Amino acid sequence: MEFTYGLLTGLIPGLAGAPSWVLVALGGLIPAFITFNFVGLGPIIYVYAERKISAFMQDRLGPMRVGPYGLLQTIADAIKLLFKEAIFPAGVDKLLFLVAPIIVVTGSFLPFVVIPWGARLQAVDLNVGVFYVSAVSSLATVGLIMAGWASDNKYALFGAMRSAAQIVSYEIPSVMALLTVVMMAGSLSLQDIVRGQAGGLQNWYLFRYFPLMPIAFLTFFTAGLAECNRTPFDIPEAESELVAGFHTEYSGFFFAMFFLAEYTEMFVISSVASVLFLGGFHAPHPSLQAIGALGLGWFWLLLKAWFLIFVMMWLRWTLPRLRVDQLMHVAWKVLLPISFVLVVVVGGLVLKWPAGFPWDRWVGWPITLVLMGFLIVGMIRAISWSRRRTEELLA
Amino acid sequence: MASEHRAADYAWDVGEIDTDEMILNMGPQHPATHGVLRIELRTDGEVVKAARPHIGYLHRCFEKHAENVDYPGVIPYTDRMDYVASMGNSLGYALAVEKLMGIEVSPYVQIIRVIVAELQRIASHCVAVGTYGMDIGAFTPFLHLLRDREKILDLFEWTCGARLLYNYNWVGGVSHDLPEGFPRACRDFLREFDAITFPELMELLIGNKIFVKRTANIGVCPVPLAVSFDLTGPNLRGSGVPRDLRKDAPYCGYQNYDFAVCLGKGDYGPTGSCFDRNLVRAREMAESSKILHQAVEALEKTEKTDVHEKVPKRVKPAAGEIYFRTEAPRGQLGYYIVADGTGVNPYRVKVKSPCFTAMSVFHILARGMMIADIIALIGSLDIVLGEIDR
Amino acid sequence: MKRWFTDLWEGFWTVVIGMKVTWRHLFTRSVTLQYPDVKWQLPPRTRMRLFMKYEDCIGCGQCVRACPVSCIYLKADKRPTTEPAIFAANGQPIKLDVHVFDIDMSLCCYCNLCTYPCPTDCIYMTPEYEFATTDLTHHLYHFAKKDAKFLTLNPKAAAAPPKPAPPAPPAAPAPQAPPSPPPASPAGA
Amino acid sequence: MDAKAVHERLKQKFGEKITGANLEAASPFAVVAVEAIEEVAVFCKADPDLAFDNLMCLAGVDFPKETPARMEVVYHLLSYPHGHTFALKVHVPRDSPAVPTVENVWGVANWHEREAYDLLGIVFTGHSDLRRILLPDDWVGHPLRKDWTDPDFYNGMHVKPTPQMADRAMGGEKIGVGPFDFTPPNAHIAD
Repeated sequence: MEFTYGLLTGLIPGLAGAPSWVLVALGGLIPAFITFNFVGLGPIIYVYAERKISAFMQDRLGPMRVGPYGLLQTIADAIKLLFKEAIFPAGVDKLLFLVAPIIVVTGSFLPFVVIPWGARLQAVDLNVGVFYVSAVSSLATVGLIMAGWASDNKYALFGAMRSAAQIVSYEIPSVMALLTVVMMAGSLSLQDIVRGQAGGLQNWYLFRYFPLMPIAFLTFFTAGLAECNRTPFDIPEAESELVAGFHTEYSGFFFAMFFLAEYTEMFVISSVASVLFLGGFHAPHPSLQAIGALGLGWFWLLLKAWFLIFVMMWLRWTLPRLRVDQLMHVAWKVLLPISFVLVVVVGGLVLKWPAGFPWDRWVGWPITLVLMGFLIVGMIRAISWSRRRTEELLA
Repeated sequence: MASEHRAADYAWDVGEIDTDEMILNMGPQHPATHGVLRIELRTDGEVVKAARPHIGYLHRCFEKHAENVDYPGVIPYTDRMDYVASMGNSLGYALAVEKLMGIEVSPYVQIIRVIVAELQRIASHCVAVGTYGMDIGAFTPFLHLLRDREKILDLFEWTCGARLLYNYNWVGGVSHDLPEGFPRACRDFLREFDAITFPELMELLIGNKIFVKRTANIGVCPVPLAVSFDLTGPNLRGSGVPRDLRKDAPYCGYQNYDFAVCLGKGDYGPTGSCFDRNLVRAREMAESSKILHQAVEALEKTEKTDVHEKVPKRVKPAAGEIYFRTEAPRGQLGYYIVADGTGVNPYRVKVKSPCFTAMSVFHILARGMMIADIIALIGSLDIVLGEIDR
Repeated sequence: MKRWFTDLWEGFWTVVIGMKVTWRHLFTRSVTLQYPDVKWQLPPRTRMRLFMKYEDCIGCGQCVRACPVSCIYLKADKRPTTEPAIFAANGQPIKLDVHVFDIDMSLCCYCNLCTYPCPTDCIYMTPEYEFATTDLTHHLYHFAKKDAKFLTLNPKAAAAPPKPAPPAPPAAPAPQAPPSPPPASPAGA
Repeated sequence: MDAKAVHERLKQKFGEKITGANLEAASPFAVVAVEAIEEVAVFCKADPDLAFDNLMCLAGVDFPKETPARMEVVYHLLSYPHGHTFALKVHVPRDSPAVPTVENVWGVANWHEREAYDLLGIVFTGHSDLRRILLPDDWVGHPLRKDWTDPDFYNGMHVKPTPQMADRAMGGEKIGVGPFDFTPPNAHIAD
């Protein structure tokens, strides 16, 4: 907000003399507008990416018809959804039915208030940022239960109940994993947390206290997957069991809102994970932080978040789905003990070695490079095999 | 000795329903019921207290039709019963009528029949295992397997001109000879299947811990129950009973091929679970591939004969009746054919379809499951509603 | 406790294995054919739309009897002896006037059983498969032609080399109604 | 055990209740008196020599032209331990077909008997759940009987296209299906 304020007064000199409420309104509204549009239109990209990625993983092409390489497909779909009739089946509770998607969307948009896109590029730097994120992102649960209940449909009800159980359970390991980071940073403010990871990849919290923090990251990421109802934790809308789960009865615009919320939630989880563990807007190496005067913080955060979204999609198109009791098993008997142990151990370590283990500086880069190497080698081998195969077939 | 599983014990009584219980109607329009199956579930939360399947939504009067067309004319109808494995259906019918008329086809035709039947078995199991993965939530293996199934269908289209409903196995022969270059194309396909698709399926789906956890402990069918309810094929072998008609009562010269009967071993839980049934199917694909390698080799060595050589001008068996069963991909497919010796139409054709009997045990296995397991159970029984309802 | 750790490790490891497989597939070539732009080359035996070469039909009705779904309707009268003798392409004399030869492709089950008994090979399946219409009745093809050009010389007797049995697949049959004969109810020959 | 031995064993145990047999047929069978079928079935399953633990197929067949007109229920048995097969037949009068159920011997008989009841109208006395299985619950009649004729209407829907509808279709007219078709009731049926 201060950033916008500075920008505005810098751009329009006369504005400095304006009444303060105008400045406050402009300084709040403009970032809100930008964020909202960016976030609200993001799902169009994510849906397209998801369809393409799934298609390639399954040896298909995916959308190819609308626009070059099907680029306009999701836009067409969105337009179609907006113009479609929103059907209210007989027996629905109209008020709840209407309010539910709004609440879900609101819940998924609110965390963006505190996501830091740069050292000063942040809507509000709440000093309880982490707490705020985990609080408002569970608002969606209320909406999901309302949707399931209002639909007057047994499948929707099942989906709603499942999602409530799931999100409530997974909040705990996710918050526990967050606590490790909070203890290390000594602050709940996301800005402070990011500041603690400055100075290149080896300083990211992901590689602190190796190998403890990678486990914390995996715990948080798994719990995050569950919170945004992605496979293998997509039981609230388990397609083959519950038809479409809580949004079985929704159509048109309201369905689009659920869709929007789901993908926005994905982005929230990914960006929070990048802020907490992957150095937020910090580049892997300080020299990449800016090109001349242009700060690249937003780019790095976006890149990290999108990479995590890609991993989510990758997982989704790889894994089967868990059952309800197994889901609870994973939450309460696997992730929760792990995160408890992490909180205790990391808490003790923070007191003893506040700067991390001595070898922490030397693990970050090798691990990253090895992982990337694996991916690139796999890619090259797949491509060369595919080319050879094509030649064989043509012969 | 009365069976320990009395059907009456599983009767359905809505009157005794508690206020805590709920009746959930699954199907006939449901993504995972493999067709138009409708199941009424009495659930207590996620736990299913009782299930009652309702079938008949795809009833196309096969038996009545069969009485009104001549013997060769029944074959297109048999194709449409189990539309995922048409070759197996028509093979059973053709063999039954041949036995009724005392026709013995040449070894060349027998090898052709083995080849198409085993290709069809791979194709059918591709669908079965793939859709099973989809029921559990993994979508990708399904499309990988369908990709390979398409290759088999290409082979079939090349052979007889149709991709799904072939009308290929005739009484006394097959409709077309295999085209030139078929052995090479078949080997090409098998090489790719053995080297890539099958190992990838094992890695991606069947070896996956989530998949194992989802399927290994549910839907356990003990052997007495399986035998009493006439589970056959992979469903029976999943319970650990080594019964395969290709070994026990060989037809079409299956005794000449070397292959193993895959059994459920209960690697991750009790024997006879959904996982075992599914694993048996997956392994059978590999066994079929083994048979195919041998059959293609035998095909090249065998003297070519006219495939229409033994096709009778007029199929008119003498009065008599026969019950003939073959090992279709989904289990024992039995044809009970009564010929009255006067007309060219069969007097009565009754089909014992493996899916029908597999479905009849469903309500017993489904007790006490969770809703997600119901889907896993349906998938592991590998039903095709076209065959249940006929 | 050991079980807990092995389960955890197996879960993690099999996920990684699965991800390896999907990662590999991310870069392999897809198998999709972009249908209207790229078309699958159909093999010659493909059984699609039925076609009947009216000039060769002798009206024997064997196809009608063979059809398991009764989708062929045929109506034929004895050809008056006063008319000039006509022949099918393989030399069979045509002794019946076929007034109605209708095939209801919406009923056809593509089993190919009608083509085998045909003595003149005049009915056969073509590899043409794009014949969807918006009206079901458009699938009722009338093959009987008023102005058909029959052979009046027996090609066999003329010792001409016999034509190959199934002639090259012609273009799509024009589903035009015969002007004079009234629509027939299903009638066996 | 071959078919002859099975027949001998049954004959020896039940005597007069085995009323006939054809052991040379492609699938050999013995005819059992209706009232004895349940005990024969129990014996077939329990006897260690026979051990027919599997009912492969249960089919009903309608023979209206025989004198007296009869229906048959055919039980195809398989023994998993021994691997032999045999068939039992039951003859029932066509006008009141009733057969004791064997669902307590072989579980699979439950659905097979429901199917035979549904399609042929054979009543299986003692059956726990004798409902229609393939056809709708409100269907009238048993279609696999030889004297079956299709009804014209089922719940107000045309079951089969009438000749009028066929004519109109041939004339190029659109015909609807189900309740949307407003064809007047078939006058030609009365003619």
